[in-house]
Amino acid sequence: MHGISKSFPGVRALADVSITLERGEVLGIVGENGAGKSTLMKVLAGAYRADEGRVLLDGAEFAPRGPRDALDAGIVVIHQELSLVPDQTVAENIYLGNLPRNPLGMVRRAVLHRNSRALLARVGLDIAPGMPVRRLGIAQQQLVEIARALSREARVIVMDEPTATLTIAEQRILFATVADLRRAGIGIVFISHHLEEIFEICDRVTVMRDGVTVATRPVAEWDEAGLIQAMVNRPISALFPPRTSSIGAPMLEVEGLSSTGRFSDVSLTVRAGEVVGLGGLMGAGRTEVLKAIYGAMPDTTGTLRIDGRPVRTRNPREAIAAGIAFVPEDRKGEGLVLPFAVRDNVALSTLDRLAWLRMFSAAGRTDRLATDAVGELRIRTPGIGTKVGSLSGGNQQKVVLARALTTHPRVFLLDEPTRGIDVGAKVEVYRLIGELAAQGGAVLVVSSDMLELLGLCDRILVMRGGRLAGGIEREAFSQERIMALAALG
Amino acid sequence: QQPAVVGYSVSTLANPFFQGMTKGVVTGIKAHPGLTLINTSANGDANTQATQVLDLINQHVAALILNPINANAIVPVVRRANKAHIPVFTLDRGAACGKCQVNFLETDNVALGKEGADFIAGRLKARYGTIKGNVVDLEGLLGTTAGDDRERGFATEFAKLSSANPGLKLVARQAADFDADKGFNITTQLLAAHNDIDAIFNGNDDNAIGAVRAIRQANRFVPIGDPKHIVVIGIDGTEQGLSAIRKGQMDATLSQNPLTMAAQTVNYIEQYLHGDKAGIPAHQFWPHVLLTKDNLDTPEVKQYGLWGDQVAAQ
Amino acid sequence: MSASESGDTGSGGRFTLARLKLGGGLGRALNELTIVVGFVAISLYLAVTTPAFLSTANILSILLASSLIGIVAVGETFVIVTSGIDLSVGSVVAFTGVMTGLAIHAHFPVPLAVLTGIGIGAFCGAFNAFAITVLNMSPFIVTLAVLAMARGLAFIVTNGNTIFDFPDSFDNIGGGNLGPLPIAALIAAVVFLAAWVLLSRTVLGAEIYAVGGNREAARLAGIPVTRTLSVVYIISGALAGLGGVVLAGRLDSAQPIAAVGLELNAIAAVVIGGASLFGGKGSVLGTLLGVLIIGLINNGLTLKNVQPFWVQFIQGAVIFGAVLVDSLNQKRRGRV
Amino acid sequence: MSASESGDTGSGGRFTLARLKLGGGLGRALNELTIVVGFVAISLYLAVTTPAFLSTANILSILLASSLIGIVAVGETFVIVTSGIDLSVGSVVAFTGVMTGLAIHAHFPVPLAVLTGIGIGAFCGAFNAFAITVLNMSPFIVTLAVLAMARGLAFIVTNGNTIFDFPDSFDNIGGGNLGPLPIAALIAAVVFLAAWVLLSRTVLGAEIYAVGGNREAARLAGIPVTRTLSVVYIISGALAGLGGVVLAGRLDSAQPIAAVGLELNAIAAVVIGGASLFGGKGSVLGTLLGVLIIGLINNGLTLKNVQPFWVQFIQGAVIFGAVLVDSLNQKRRGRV
Ligand SMILES: Nc1ncnc2c1ncn2[C@@H]1O[C@H](COP(=O)(O)OP(=O)(O)OP(=O)(O)O)[C@@H](O)[C@H]1O
Ligand SMILES: Nc1ncnc2c1ncn2[C@@H]1O[C@H](COP(=O)(O)OP(=O)(O)OP(=O)(O)O)[C@@H](O)[C@H]1O
Ligand SMILES: [Mg+2]
Ligand SMILES: [Mg+2]
Repeated sequence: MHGISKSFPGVRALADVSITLERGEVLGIVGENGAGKSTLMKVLAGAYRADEGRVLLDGAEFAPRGPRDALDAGIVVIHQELSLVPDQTVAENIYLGNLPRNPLGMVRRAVLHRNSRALLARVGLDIAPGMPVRRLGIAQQQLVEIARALSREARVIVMDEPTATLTIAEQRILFATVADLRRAGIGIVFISHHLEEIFEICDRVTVMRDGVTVATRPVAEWDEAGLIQAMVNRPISALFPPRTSSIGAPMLEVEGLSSTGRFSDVSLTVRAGEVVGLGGLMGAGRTEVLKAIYGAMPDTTGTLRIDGRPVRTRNPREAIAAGIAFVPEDRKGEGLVLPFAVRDNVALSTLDRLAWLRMFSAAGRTDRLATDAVGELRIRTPGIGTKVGSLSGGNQQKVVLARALTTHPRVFLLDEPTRGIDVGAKVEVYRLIGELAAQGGAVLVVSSDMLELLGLCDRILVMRGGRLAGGIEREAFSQERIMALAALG
Repeated sequence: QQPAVVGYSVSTLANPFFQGMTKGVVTGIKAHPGLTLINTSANGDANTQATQVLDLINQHVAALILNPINANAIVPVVRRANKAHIPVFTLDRGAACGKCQVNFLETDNVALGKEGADFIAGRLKARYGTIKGNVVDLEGLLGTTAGDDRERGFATEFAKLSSANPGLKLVARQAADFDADKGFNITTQLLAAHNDIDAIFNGNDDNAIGAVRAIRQANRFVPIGDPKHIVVIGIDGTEQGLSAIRKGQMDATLSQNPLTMAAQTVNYIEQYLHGDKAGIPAHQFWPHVLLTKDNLDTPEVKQYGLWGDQVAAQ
Repeated sequence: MSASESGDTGSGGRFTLARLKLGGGLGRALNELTIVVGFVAISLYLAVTTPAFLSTANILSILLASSLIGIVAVGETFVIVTSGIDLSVGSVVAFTGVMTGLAIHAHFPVPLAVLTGIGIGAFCGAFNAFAITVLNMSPFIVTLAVLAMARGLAFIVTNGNTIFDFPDSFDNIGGGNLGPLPIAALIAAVVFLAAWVLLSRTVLGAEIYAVGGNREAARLAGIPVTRTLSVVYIISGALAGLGGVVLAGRLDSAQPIAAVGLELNAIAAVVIGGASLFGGKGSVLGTLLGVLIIGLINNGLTLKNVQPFWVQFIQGAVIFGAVLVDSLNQKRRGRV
Repeated sequence: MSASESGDTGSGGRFTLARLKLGGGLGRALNELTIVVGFVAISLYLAVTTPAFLSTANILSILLASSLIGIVAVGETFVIVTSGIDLSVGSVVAFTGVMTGLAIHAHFPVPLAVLTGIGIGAFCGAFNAFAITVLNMSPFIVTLAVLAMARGLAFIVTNGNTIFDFPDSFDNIGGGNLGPLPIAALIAAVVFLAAWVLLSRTVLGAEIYAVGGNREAARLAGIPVTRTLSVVYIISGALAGLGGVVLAGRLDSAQPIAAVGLELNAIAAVVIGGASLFGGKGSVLGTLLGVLIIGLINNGLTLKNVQPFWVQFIQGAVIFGAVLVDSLNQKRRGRV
């Protein structure tokens, strides 16, 4: 790709970007949220047309008029934003736009299911191909997307943050697959905010910042500090802030929380000033537990105490009133109102508090709140009036975080809070979580990033198959122990 | 002995006239102990009506009273009834297959339109000495026999009148769809655009009520007899139409009598089933009258019957 | 979540149908369409309380009465699955009906006249498709405008008159019988069957669901979205054209005022059958049930001699009840 | 992308409106509503070709004719913003009209009769809301059923008769003037103003947009979704009730058959005004423009004395054209 430029209203997303990808190599692309990584890949995929620049494929000019052309040319992109059809089956989603057909145009269902099963096995997903995608968790959906990419005859595969939602186990399977593909001579672009992954599988790494390429070097010539420096253009000391806050009295107490068919008998306590991690494999029921505490899960039994006082959270509204905040894992589906501006998403939980007489919208106060949030969380946006849907993924995540903080909560339920956000932003989120705890908040974090849990938490609880399998104190932290609890017990 | 079942399909009940007709059928049947009724309404859709008539045939009714939505569209099911030896009596509107119906009792809608034009001409002559002035035509719902025939009668007669009297002008012809609110809106706008309207012809009384109310809202009402009065004539003789005439808000209406008309059809059925089949005429126009404030409460009109008042009184 | 529900069920209706092997699968497919409960309830009630209900003649009459709305509702199903809407179908039925009638009067041979009607319907559909895909207009507004325009054209070309008196060879299409069976009902049956194959068995069908379920995902996966949408609106228009032909034959006449409001009934049938106006959901089998439920209600109201003033109220109440059963059932099964 | 477009624009319409400071902001707000182009074009055309168009009397007559559909369309706007639909409004206008008429005939004092009408409308809305939120039924089906039931009830309670002959104090609500101004138009103006404040300036308004934009996200953000939806349908019902009162007063009579199909016109006005049936978008100002465009078209057709056969065709074509300008404009500005 040579000299690619692309602008959106108010943003120059790409300015004269050039990259090359060799056959059989893995090119890593890293950069802050909003650096332009996904936009560049969408240009390659024919989803966006570049304002300037050209793409050469095996030396020949390649100007896709749409995604179809790119796919026909063997360019397969796993987009960052999941693009599945919820009411279709897993198999149909894997072969979306590419269904096996007989000469009459009928779907060859037997072939479809047989091939899908094989692909699902390859990505390590044990579900029936006839299952509707609507019922899959977000990580399972990601694996379906990967399976789809593998189903295509590809010369180039682009993976835009494929691991953001995956746990270690699936990530290992994915990496093995990537190695296979590389051996088969396929060129792979790998985008991730997990730098250790970049170092593990990439041959060369390109760093992007503010819509331009900063540098491209073989992976051996990068070290972690240098990579971060190149990405954020400022030094970052330590990833995780030291755990300093003093742990106080129990703040959130959950007892015998059960929800039929989802999880059962979960009891846990988070103290003031404490950060507790909730680990486990995909589908272990962690999301459901957070939602149940937050009152967003119907048919839940069990008791809840905050500051020792029993509270009932029959709906999110009551949970917010009780001082609980929740950051959902699926920001597009559950976190954001996409047609709204950044400002209005930030203000969504505090509409009445911001209002005059609790009734009339106060534009000034709302603007101030949003401006502060954008500044504090360093949300990269052209303005608080920009539609949140046009922000880069990581910045969208920050908007959700910002909103959760507006209700002055003391109990924080964070489901994959750093999903898809860059190192710089991660450090800020970690710092934020540290501060929340330091100010006496109780934080319960679900994360599939084990290093994150280890670095961030005072204590880690592990779930398996809808039950709490055990807990580990900070002194005894190790990946092996978490895995043991999560998988075997 | 089991009473004979009469199947009835009215085109629509969305209009007081057809409610009157239905009431005429219902009371007519009640007057004959040997008859009972299956009562259906086609809601203005010819296909629905075909289905309903078929369902009535499938129930082996002894006779059918049909008020067709469309004279042609009803023909296939009338022929079905003929095959099943069920006599068909058509009311207000016929089936376009002549002898396939025992009796066709009809309102002469073309004549109603014509007489409406003549009435307006008469009033204008009284006002100006010659037939001249500006006339608005608010026709009924396009595509309905009543709307189209009345319009045809009015338009033909008006063309004749205006070619003989160059001062007579049609300033607007708009469809008010038998809908009072539509009549209101169109009249309001016409009154805003023309300050010299002399008369408004209406496809039915609901249109006329809309026009009357628009004249009131526009502060353009002056009593009948004043040279600035806007002549409003409707058709049907609904209760509200009669009331507006009594109050002097509306000049006239041309009224049929669906009650007596429908009762006559039921009488023919009785006659067909238990009497002199041959004595039933194949086709008949039911008479209509012009109603104005002057004749509204006269014995002759009482004799004919004011269905609007009678229906409401029931 | 009840134990009986395996991980494999729970889709929006269609995808189970797609996997339906006409033996054991049927039960599961019907299980998806819980509206079947409402359907069975209404049938049972009528069968028990009304002797005439189960007669062959009556059942054929229901099928005949349902054939026009059925043909049109099939086209509407395609459109609604793509998250669109086609409000123009009622007017297109009237317009194509009168055009076919005019063609017959102009001595077109019957097959050609029929093709003319269907072709004009398809053309109206193509106009809708062009405005929606290329001009990027909302399906609601486009088809509303075409609703008005096609109705207007029907009046303009006929000068408001009824076109009537067609040869029997034409009338039989809508009003004839093949043995005991009404030909119009047979035509509707063929349309349903073809649509069922198309929507649940072919690649095009799967693409239609994909476009309705997530348009952007479909586009990124290389599905030709514009073409898929165009096909769908053209099918809907062509079926409305076929409906116009059938109606003209049935009534031996074509009126510009025919089929007013048919679109709302057709859409209702599709939605009763489990489709969502937000797209991606719906099935031909569901629409069939929806059409038959409406036919049953109307038939029952006539058979039971319900007084006309009560008819509309009861129609509304029964539709409400039938769908209520469905939605409570879904809620109970925790699918919402 | 034109330079005039700052990064701050591009929201769904409302939030720009929310910040509208009636001076300079208005330009920007109208900029969002590109349908204004169609509006201006139609007005200009009529002003130039029809001398009577710009007279005060004519403009007041447009406002008067638009008042009923306007009142109803405001309620529909709320519903559509939540991604719902209310098909029942036309029937509810008829039903509340006759109930108000019956109340007057039963010697209710006028204010009480008016409240009865509005209250019955609100009750119909509450019924819709209950079925949609608690029974979890689709808005389309629920309000379609209520469309049939309310219409049926209107016939049942009146026995099909017209209720008429009301005191002037009642008639003036719909048919009187205050100085030169029609009271019905003033009522509509108040309704629009109140709705504009509610939707663009209050917490409830923001919640309505949020529920329409992403129901699940709104719920998780602590917005009371059920309550918000209920309020919206009750408002729509109550405004239909007010519409029934205005209509009954205007015509000095209430008919069970009144306002058939009004819902489609109201929805059309809302959609012409830029709302999406998928929710989250739409504005009171847009609806006002949509209502006025429909009013302008009808006025133009009357003033120019277009032949009735052509009326429907031209109505459709002009709506098509007006929205086409809008969508091409949006496309050009790359906002799609
Ligand atoms: N459709 C769009 N409309 C407007 N602006 C957009 C659009 N898509 C992306 N942008 C803007 O372009 C810039 C680059 O975004 P992009 O998604 O490429 O970032 P990214 O590097 O992939 O970030 P992340 O790591 O968060 O995924 C951002 O400022 C974003 O707000
Ligand atoms: N709507 C649903 N209907 C049925 N099953 C569901 C639904 N949502 C989730 N599940 C299933 O419930 C189980 C628990 O999912 P959950 O999302 O709570 O897991 P998790 O531990 O948070 O994992 P993840 O890493 O995917 O977030 C999974 O098997 C998932 O497939
Ligand atoms: Mg990205
Ligand atoms: Mg989870």
